[in-house]
Amino acid sequence: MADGQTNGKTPKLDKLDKGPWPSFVKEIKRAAEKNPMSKDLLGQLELSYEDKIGHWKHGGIVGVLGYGGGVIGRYSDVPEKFPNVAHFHTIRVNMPAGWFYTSDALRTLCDIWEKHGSGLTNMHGSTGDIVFLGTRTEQLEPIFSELTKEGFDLGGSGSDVRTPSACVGPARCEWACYDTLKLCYDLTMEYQDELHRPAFPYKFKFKCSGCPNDCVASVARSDMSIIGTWKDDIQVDQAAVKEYEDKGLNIQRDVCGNCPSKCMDWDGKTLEIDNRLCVRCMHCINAMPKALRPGKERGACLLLGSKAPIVEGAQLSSVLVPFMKMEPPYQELKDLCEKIWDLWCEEGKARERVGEFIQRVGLGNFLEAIEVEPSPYMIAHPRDNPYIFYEDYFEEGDEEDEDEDGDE
Amino acid sequence: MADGQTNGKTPKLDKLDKGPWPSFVKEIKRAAEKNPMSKDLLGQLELSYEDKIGHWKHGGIVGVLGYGGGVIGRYSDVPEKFPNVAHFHTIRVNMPAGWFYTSDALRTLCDIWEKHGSGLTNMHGSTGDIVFLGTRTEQLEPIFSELTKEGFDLGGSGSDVRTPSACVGPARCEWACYDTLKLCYDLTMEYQDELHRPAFPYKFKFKCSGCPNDCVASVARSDMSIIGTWKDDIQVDQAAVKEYEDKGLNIQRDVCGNCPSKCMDWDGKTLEIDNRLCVRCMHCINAMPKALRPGKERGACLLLGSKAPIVEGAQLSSVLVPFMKMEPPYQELKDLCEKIWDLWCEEGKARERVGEFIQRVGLGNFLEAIEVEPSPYMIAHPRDNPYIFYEDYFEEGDEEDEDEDGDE
Amino acid sequence: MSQTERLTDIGPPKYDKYLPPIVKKNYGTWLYHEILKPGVMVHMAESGDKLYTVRCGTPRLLSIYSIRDFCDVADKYCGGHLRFTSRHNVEFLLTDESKIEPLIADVKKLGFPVGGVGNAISSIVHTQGWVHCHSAATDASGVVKNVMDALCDKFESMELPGKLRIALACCLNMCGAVHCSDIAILGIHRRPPKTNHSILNNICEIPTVVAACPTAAIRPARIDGKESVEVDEERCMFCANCFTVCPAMTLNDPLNDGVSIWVGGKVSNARHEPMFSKLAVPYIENNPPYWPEVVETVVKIVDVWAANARKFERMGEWIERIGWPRFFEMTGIEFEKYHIDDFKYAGLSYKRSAHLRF
Amino acid sequence: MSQTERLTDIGPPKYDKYLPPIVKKNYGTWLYHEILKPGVMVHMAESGDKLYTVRCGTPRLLSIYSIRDFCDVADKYCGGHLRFTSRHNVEFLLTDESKIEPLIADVKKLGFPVGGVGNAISSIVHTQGWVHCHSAATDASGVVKNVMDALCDKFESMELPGKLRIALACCLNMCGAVHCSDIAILGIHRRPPKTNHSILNNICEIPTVVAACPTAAIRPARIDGKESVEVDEERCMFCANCFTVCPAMTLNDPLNDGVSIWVGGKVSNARHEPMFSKLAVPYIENNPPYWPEVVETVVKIVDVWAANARKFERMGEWIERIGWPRFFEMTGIEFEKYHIDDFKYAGLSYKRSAHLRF
Ligand code: SRM
Ligand code: SRM
Ligand code: SRM
Ligand code: SRM
Ligand code: SF4
Ligand code: SF4
Ligand code: SF4
Ligand code: SF4
Ligand code: SF4
Ligand code: SF4
Ligand code: SF4
Ligand code: SF4
Repeated sequence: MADGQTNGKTPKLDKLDKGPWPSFVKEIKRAAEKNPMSKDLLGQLELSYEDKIGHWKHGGIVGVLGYGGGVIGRYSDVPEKFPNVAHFHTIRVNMPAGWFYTSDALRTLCDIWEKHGSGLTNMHGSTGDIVFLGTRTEQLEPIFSELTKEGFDLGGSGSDVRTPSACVGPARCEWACYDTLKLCYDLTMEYQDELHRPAFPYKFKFKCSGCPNDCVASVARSDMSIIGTWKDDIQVDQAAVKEYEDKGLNIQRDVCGNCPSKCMDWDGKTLEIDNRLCVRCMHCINAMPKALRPGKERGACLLLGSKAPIVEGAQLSSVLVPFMKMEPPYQELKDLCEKIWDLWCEEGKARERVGEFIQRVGLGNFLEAIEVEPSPYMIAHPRDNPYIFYEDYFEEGDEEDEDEDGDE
Repeated sequence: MADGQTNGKTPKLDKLDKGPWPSFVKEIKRAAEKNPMSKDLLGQLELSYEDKIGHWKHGGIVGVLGYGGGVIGRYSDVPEKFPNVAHFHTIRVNMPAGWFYTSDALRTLCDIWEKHGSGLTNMHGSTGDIVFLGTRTEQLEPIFSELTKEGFDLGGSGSDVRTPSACVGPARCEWACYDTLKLCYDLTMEYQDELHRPAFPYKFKFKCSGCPNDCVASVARSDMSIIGTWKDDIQVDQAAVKEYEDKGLNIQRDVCGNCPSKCMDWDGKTLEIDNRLCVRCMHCINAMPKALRPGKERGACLLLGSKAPIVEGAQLSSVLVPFMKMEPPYQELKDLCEKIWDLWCEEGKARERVGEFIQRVGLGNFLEAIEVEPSPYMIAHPRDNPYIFYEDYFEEGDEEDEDEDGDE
Repeated sequence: MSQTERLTDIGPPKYDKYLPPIVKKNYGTWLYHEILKPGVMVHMAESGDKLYTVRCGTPRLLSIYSIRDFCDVADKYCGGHLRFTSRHNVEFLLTDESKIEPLIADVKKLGFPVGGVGNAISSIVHTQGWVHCHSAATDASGVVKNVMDALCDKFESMELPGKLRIALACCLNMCGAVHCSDIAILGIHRRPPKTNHSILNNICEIPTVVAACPTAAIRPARIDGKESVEVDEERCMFCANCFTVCPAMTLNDPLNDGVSIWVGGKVSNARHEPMFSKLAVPYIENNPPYWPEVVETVVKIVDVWAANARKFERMGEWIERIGWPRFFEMTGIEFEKYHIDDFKYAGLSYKRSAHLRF
Repeated sequence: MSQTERLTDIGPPKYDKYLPPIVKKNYGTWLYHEILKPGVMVHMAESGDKLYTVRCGTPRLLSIYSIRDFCDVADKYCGGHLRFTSRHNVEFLLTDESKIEPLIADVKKLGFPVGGVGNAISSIVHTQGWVHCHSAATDASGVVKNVMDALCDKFESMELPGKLRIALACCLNMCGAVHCSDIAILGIHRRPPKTNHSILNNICEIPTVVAACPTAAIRPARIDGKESVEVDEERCMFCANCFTVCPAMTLNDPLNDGVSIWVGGKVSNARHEPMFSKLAVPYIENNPPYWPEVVETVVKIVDVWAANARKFERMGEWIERIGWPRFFEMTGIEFEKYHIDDFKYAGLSYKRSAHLRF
């Protein structure tokens, strides 16, 4: 296992100090100059590089008063060697929607973290939080109180609403079909209780993308994926289309030829789009942003249930509501979420994500329970097996009045 | 239930006597004029039309001496009303490959069936057999002996090799990539014992299609689907291509635009095909038979395991050997089938088709057992879940010699 | 016949016994073909020979008398040669072009339509139904007759965008390739098995019956003092596998049997890979002798496809292009809970993207 | 601070507090954008305003000192405004075009590359690894650093056919969207859990542990007189779900842990619907600090794709067009039994057609 080399020396990690890509080792070293936790982190990591194994114990439950989430407990399994990372808890700080900051705000965060933690962060975690990487249990309350004083709060962890996230949307993107930042903030505020006090069977994530490009990968990693789209026709500026051709884009081959619904045609002068067939994939718009724009009747498609593979296999979210206007106070969306949560909390098993729950009970039954009408938009295709659970049947004697009423 | 009307009268069926499409009722009536079995069949069928239910009992086991298949036992559940269909067994007569006949051969069959059965047939059953529809148990041996005397034999039923079938192939089709009739006949003769004496876990069907058009639907309904294909380049006669365009075919849109691998290009003069990308779908050849032909290096792709849904869901066959030359004595194919049968007979459950068996044990394990190397041709795509059953692992101490050897 | 003469395992006649001389001569050397008119093709051989084919529809259920009629036609025009196709049509093979029209006239006089070639509807592949099978939830021949009466003109012409293959199976065993048809008509049971407890244990093995059920709906039970089984009706999906292994478990039921309709399957590799048929209509009751609701639905689907599909586009390819919501909208078929898969691969049939057509 | 002052549930700062003035002014009225050069875009507003963005790569794991460096840059050029992206790049937002070059120079001096925009590789989404997580089968930051060192030029240029998104997760929990990435690097365990029988029953509930296993490999057992569990190793597929619920079931193992490589996933709806990543390489051992085999494999895959894909074609779209056999041939990756799915939807991944490329 560990040999003398780790005593302050980190020959393996030193090798990752150089190279064109910015180095995490440099970051840890930079913090380590002043911070003993970072110094011991460096040492323990060097040991991991030698041993080819992580040196963290299975997380324990730590947190701040009244909150059930926001902190990931972490303890070294070699605290005798690296006492300064004996505790090395992570704090998830809820980022501002769209990850916009001022230098002031960031400096405030840095100052708090300089005082109470390792000085190392993730900007950002995969869910989107500001991750403060490594502190001791007794620092949690002070950090929390300083954060809240500066207007920051913790993000989610455990079986709760997780920190919602949103693409840059209308703040800088011409394609945002709804205000992703506003919705993200609104949901975050509305569900503060659900976010901080885990009461679900498992985690529940919201992600808001302004258009089908899905720049926060919502379809792959959020239980509720809210993806902007439009209902009417793509807005076309024919002259600008021509400009793209003139500048060397092969429109017929590279734009029309890549249209998944084969609904475009370019004759060298006019781009024709059969909008009834267009699947709103964004490709043509992406290729010619100056010439094409999403339609004007905008809203979002709600998709439900994506998650990583543990344990029934990964899922992508699937369509629940093909189109919904996205305007404050977002009541329709919230009512729907709450109906889903009620059902899932009632019938879901522990550690069963909502997507897995739907698969177990069947989408048809799920819809019935949340009182949403089945729609062909929800499916890629109707069933191809004949194993239909018909729910009613006639019994002898029903014959007379021809009334449908089975035994259930 | 039955009322007076069925006594000789068939008002419901009479309604299907007319209309533009040839009528099965007319056929039954025609036979019924001379044949009491057909007459009672008509009566019983009228009763079914009234009752909206079939009037056949669950089949019993009947057959000819020494054979385990070829006859489907059938008994009326209203024999008191229709004594002439009290027995109404079906005989499956193995058709000649490709369903070619002479009038002499057909007349011979008709004569035998006139003497010993209802005079009704299916030309042909779904598997491809000549189906003699309805006779009594005591007629089976006489029919069999007259059939064999005339050079005909029974087809399969039960858990055996079923009657192999083949598309018209080289007899009339310009696209046949191997001799479907010869192979079909050869397999039928080679496996006479397996065809007549059920000894498998369940049925096993062979179907031979000469090209990917698959005119015997082999990919959907045969355990071993043998589909002709080619390895080299599509043969193109550019002048003939041009002719099609001149006659009004929109080649770029309707031929190239429908090419699933997008590997064709037509500039008004020359049709270019990137044969390395062509998936041998047949579309362009189908659209312009005079101009395009399959390549010259011909053989077949073997696909395994299709079946109807009962009970694990329907399956299409999947690629086992992407390309095999198909030349007598077809030893490679036969060796492979026999290896598969050995394994399936050993490890398959009762009523488990080979396709279901593969799904249960896993294609990887199946291949290992029949000693076929895994190949990416066998899959639509590699796994997308991370649940890999790695078979070996290092234990402490293996470290020294770095040898892979787990505990299995 | 004495015992020693008994022939077995002789197999079918070798195909080449029956091949017409022109086929023998040009076997494997065909160059290309052309469709001359509905139901009539010519195949050109390298030798320069031309083989004409006239295809005609049959009800598949044929009396020996009609077969003999076909033989007469073959004798008169084709040197006694004919063949059947994989969809139970008859094909007359000629070498003399001038005989085509007289042949057609004779065949039509016999009552058989000529067609089914090219972009047409061919005969409906089907099964036994009430004519012969113990499992049938509908009559095969009757439904087929009615549907083809309504579509016969599309057999006799070639105005469709592509081939259209219809199949019917009278129960979930699906004898035939209905699971991969442009339109499939499928007989279905909708009532859980009625168990004949008094005989079950005599004629069936209880563990086999229990094991036959894919949803584990069947449990051993003692009923009225007899060893038998009971069925948890909520779990039954009407597959009839229990009936297949045990006659005492009846699924046939006049009040509840009927047909379902499926669309968009295909078998060929042309353009799109083979596809399964998908549920269009979960249930239409049996309404003999005309099954008007079934006919109407099938005709509607065919018409909408025919009017909207692009050249070469099979039913499933067309639906894939326009999307299922549009399919339901255009055909006026109601979308129900039953359309949503809940069998083992169900999750994969959910719409897992924002590709949406409005 | 007194108890009564304790603030809770205040939520994050409202985003508009931090938006630059030009964004506030033109919020929701952007017209289009153009990419000016690698890492630099301009967004045009209806008002005529132009917003310039300079994107630069980070290691995600940032010390407060680097963050303060970024703040300095933002103060100097951007009125104190900056943002991070969903792939943890930093974006500086400018209104004055002339400041772009000086800003880039400053950022580069700090050691951060500018790029990741358009048809480029962006930063690798990744997870904790040995830096923080108890589950990690590999180190996230280390592998990422090495891979990005090798691909940095493709971050700083825009010569690729389309976007290329790489992600890394250090265990099957897959924190991040590695299951839908063009290239995914996934830490894997390959040894069944080693059970600490002496503590298991004290710290875990045995029924919970047993229930956690998706393959039912775990059974309650009495071992050396203690209530514990035993694992049927043949059934273990190394998912580590047992470890997640019980610390006494260790999956981490220096001799057997390593990474697997997956390709062809995507998230956007552009052209093709979102897709899962598929297995390319089942196992490469951990070889810190350089992980040369991992780097080599990833670079090889990127190079083959870059040289052969058509314009706009993402990895998965390209593979779909050329077919998996060709992918394995071109990358030289060996196809093994492990590539063939054997999880619950396995059958659907078999090649069920005769669409074959030779
Ligand atoms: C910190 C973070 C990774 C990172 O480096 O960015 C993370 C870290 C952990 N995740 Fe995660 N997950 C993180 C985002 C994700 C994501 C991505 C996302 O949210 O967009 C996913 C995939 C999407 C999803 O939710 O399925 C994700 C899927 C999981 C799973 C598998 C869940 C599943 O249903 O399959 C687990 C296992 C579990 O929950 O038991 C897990 C569990 C964990 C735990 C708590 C380990 C455990 O077994 O309990 C990790 C703590 C690590 C540590 O010591 O810091 N983490 N985890 C991410 C949260 C940071 C943040 O708040 O911003
Ligand atoms: C006669 C025929 C239908 C017809 O009218 O053409 C037929 C008739 C029966 N089939 Fe079939 N099958 C017939 C071709 C098929 C086909 C098509 C094919 O072979 O190309 C299939 C689908 C392909 C397949 O093999 O999966 C087929 C799939 C079944 C199944 C479901 C098997 C499965 O694995 O899912 C059953 C049920 C069973 O075997 O228990 C079945 C069972 C039956 C039984 C024996 C009924 C039973 O439950 O035991 C039927 C006897 C009916 C009767 O009374 O005459 N039949 N059966 C076909 C055979 C005629 C011939 O030899 O030419
Ligand atoms: C005679 C027959 C083979 C046999 O041995 O009996 C046959 C014969 C021919 N088929 Fe076929 N096919 C025959 C059943 C099939 C089947 C099987 C089936 O229908 O059950 C298929 C698969 C159907 C499916 O995909 O569901 C089939 C899919 C094709 C295709 C592909 C069509 C497509 O676009 O998907 C072609 C190509 C074409 O027509 O352009 C084709 C083309 C042909 C050609 C042109 C081949 C040739 O060069 O001679 C033959 C005449 C075409 C025609 O009927 O329009 N044949 N063909 C079968 C006639 C059945 C009938 O009476 O209608
Ligand atoms: C800044 C960011 C959103 C944010 O709120 O942070 C963003 C911003 C833009 N995205 Fe994105 N995307 C961002 C993450 C994503 C993601 C998510 C991810 O990578 O994890 C995706 C889905 C990726 C996938 O499919 O796996 C994504 C898929 C797209 C696409 C679709 C590309 C495709 O062909 O599949 C476009 C369209 C395009 O680039 O042509 C797009 C286009 C854009 C545009 C051009 C939108 C606009 O008009 O401003 C923005 C600059 C493009 C660029 O980077 O080339 N953005 N974009 C994210 C930058 C991440 C980074 O630092 O690299
Ligand atoms: S998801 Fe759409 S709206 Fe949001 S940033 Fe990406 S391209 Fe713009
Ligand atoms: S958005 Fe996509 S589907 Fe719609 S027209 Fe453009 S490329 Fe085609
Ligand atoms: S499968 Fe091919 S070779 Fe056979 S008849 Fe059909 S088109 Fe001809
Ligand atoms: S056979 Fe099919 S895949 Fe090949 S070139 Fe022709 S249309 Fe394209
Ligand atoms: S489909 Fe069913 S009912 Fe019809 S013949 Fe086959 S087994 Fe009998
Ligand atoms: S019909 Fe099928 S599901 Fe219903 S009880 Fe019988 S075997 Fe079970
Ligand atoms: S992927 Fe696994 S090891 Fe990595 S941070 Fe997530 S839970 Fe921990
Ligand atoms: S790692 Fe997964 S499969 Fe293996 S024993 Fe643990 S829970 Fe079961």
